[in-house]
Amino acid sequence: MTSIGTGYDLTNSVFSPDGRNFQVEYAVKAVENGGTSIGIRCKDGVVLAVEKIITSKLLKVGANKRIATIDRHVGAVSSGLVPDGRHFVSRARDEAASWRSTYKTPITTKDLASRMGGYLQAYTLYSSVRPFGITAIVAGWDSELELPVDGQVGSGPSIGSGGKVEGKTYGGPGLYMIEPSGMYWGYYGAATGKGRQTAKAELEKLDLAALKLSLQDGVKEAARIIYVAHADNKDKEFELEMTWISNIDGPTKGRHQEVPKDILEEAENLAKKYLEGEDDEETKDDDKPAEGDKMEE
Amino acid sequence: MNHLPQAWGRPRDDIYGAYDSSYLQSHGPNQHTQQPIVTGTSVVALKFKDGVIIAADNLASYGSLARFTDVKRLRTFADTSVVGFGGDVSDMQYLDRLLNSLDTEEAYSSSGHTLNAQNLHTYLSKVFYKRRSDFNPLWNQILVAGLDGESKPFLASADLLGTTFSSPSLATGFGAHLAQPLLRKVAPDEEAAAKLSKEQALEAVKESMKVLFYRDARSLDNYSIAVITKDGIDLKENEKLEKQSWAFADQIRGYGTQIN
Amino acid sequence: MAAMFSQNPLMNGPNYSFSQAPTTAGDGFKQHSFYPYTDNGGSTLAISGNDFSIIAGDTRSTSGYSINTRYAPKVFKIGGTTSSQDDATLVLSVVGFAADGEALKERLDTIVKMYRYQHGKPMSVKACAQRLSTILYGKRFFPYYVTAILGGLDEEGKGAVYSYDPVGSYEREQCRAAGAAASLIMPFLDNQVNFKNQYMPGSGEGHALQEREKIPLPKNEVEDLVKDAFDSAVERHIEVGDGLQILIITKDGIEEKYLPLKRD
Amino acid sequence: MEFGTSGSLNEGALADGIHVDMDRLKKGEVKTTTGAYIANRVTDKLTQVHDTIWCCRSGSAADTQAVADIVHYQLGMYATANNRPPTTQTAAAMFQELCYENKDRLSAGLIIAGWDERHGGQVYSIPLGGSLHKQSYAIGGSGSTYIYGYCDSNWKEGMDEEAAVNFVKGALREAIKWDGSSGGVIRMVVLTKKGANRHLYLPDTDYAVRHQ
Repeated sequence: MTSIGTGYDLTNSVFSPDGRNFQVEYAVKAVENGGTSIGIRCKDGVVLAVEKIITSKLLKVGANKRIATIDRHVGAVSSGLVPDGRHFVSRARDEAASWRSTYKTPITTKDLASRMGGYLQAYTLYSSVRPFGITAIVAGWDSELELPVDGQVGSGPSIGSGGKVEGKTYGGPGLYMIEPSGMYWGYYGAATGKGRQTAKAELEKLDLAALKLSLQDGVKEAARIIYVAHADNKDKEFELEMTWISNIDGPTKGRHQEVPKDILEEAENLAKKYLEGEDDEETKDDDKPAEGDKMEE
Repeated sequence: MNHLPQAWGRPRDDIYGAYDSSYLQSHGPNQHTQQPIVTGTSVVALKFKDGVIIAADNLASYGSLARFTDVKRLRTFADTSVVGFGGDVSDMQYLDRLLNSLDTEEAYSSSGHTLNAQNLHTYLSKVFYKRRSDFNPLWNQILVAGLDGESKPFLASADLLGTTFSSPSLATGFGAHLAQPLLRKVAPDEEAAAKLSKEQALEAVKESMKVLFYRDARSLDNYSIAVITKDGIDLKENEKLEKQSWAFADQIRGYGTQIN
Repeated sequence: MAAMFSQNPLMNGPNYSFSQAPTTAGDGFKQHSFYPYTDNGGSTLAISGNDFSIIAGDTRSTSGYSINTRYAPKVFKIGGTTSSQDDATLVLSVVGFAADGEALKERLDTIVKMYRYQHGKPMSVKACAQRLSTILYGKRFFPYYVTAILGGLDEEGKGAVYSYDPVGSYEREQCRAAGAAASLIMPFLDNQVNFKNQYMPGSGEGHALQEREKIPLPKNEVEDLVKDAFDSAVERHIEVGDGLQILIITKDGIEEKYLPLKRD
Repeated sequence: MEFGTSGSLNEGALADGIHVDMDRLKKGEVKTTTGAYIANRVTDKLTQVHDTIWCCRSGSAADTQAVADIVHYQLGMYATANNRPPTTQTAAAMFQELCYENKDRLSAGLIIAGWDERHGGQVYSIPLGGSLHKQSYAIGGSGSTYIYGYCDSNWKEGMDEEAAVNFVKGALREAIKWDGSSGGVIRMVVLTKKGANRHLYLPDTDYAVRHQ
């Protein structure tokens, strides 16, 4: 880590001789000691989950939400400085609302990620501001239906329009992760925060690219991965918060909503059982992990 | 020759004459005085035991021309309320978009939907009143039907001036003159409305739509109707008017003596 | 509908809400523009007594010849700390253009609530009266098209009634009728509350004739006067009827009564 | 004030099993008049706002040109910024925003028709007040009042390109016949996956032959 003591790391926007913006790298440090948050892209929906470290016994269980609704079909979660996360959410909501007022149609997850990436990147160009201390995961479901213009009346021919290009599908799940530098990519599975390494390892095992994982299983996997990732944070209590977005035929009908209590608890119990299974794996026979595997396919 | 910068690149007044700025608006508040162009006619609604029934035909007129016959003038909000729009269709569409953003803001809070029909009515009436006070009105009269804070049937009206009122039965436009008397026979007051069955209420509303089709020259025999109860909204958007009676026409003859 | 009758002098009574002055064709073409007002009819009345004030209003709302609803209250409790306004001490009645009335009520209620938070005590009727005047005059050039009446108890616990014109000129009075049937009710009040044109029989000839002695009226008598006033107004004015809302302010609080009126 | 008729139509065809790439046919009548004098007897009121999104202008020429120019710019920016072509909905949404927000300063009646990959052919009409109506076919301008009957009876769902062209041509011929402010050549643009394909029919051949 050359150039540490040489003053190149004191102001934002300044490049060190080896081309690094240290303020951004320090921002990533802030992200790394935040609670773990993950996103999983399933074939019929997307899941967001976060490991909320309980900082005080006085906090009301289930009250302090960290996963936010950006637009009806898009949710976002972030790890790192919570206030920066809230600012991110507020700006994302404005971007989604402004797109909707201009184009009278919901913003696609890709376009939202692009706008937020640009926004975060701006904070690395000037020394009068500091970069965002968060990495955000933005998940959405772009409608597979042909949406009318907001407010439009009338419907065109009952047999639908002619001349559509055959064989193309539209809409579907979107999962993007945006870093303090403003860099973002689309992912099948994304993880950030303290337990991101463990989480990413678990996500890779799921072979998400095959697009076989169903939303229902995705929710179970997300709970399990948060619990496994929590191992890096063993000394602190945590609370699991999960949200999901399904396609139009699924449980949330295209809208970003909290995972219902019963489904959340079921996933949590499975996750806990999985962890116990993993602890006595060395001593007992291997039926428990099999149960773990079953859950994975 | 005028060398001042303001005159650069402008046609010379002495050759082309001074600029005629009569159409430019130079005085008073920015006048938005407008008039409704594409319009919807009456909206009719009636409270009953378990909720409210609201109906409106599917016509948008362009003056006297029955131009658009597939315009749905009932809009649901958050599966709890229905807003029926009379008056200018372009303003109806603006309000539709406004309700979309209101619905999105509702989704921001994790506690989900908190706005009942009464809150929606209050919100919309203040939107109307603000626009009216800016002399840039939303040229509509709307009925908001649904349930209030205590899940009791709620029905109220709001219009371009911001005037609001609530009653067991309501009707806008022509309906205020033709439908209200019929509905008031069935539900003269809150107690009577609270005893009405869904079937009785449906009958009264459908009867009103028929009478309006007879007498309102800007109406259509194809309408939408919604029944709102605590179990949700049952919205039908392509109902055909039935049981019309025109046969008595053969008893009527025109002016002057004629053989048959 | 209204235009049909507006030319007929008989129908064109002193202050029917829908009587528009015949538009002079003189100024050439008439520019169809947006008119921000309407009149929703109805009437209100306030009488103050020794230790009480009564503010009443009918609950009918009209536009032109149509009844919008039979129940639209025009009399509001002001300045209570809860949505039920149980601990309110002031009452406002508004009549005329209902949307402006609603807006005015909301503004005054907010201001009186703020006063109570900031000063730790309810606003006096005198202070509120002046504050209402400034609110109305604030829109001097785009007025609230309502006649407002404010009721309460003064510092000595006596009934207080303040009445206003649409742009804020105000005055404390013994009693005041406002709205569509004001011209019918006010004379009745002059005679029955302030005993105008009433003389002690046989008390003298010509100028020596003694006027009837003014005595503060008891509450129940005033309530009866209010009912009679509205019953007669309903008979002769089509915009008044359906229901009578009465608020009675005493040191023990505000009592609300609702009685039916003729619905024709 | 510019007069004329314009009509456009949205069609899809499944003639005997082969799916014909159908288009949206839109055309504008060509006669512009200020009063009785015909200022331009061959005006082109078909205006392009994007590759396969066109609009028919009626009402004040200045207003509709200004609005079309703005939308043309906005759609170009959209395509560049989002590196995908705009849909007809996007164009309709932009047109409506301009016409609705300035309804008291504009006299612009517009018909927007376009083809895009996802939605195929679509027609939207925006009358004077700035409301937005999706339709199977739309007609506008001074001559349109004469052809409501013709269009209502002759329009069929699922027409192929040829039938659609004849329907539209037939409609405009009637408008030209009855409306003094409509006449001259008939211009059409056929919008399909292949792009925007102009047609021109002249009174010389009684509009029978497509002028090449």
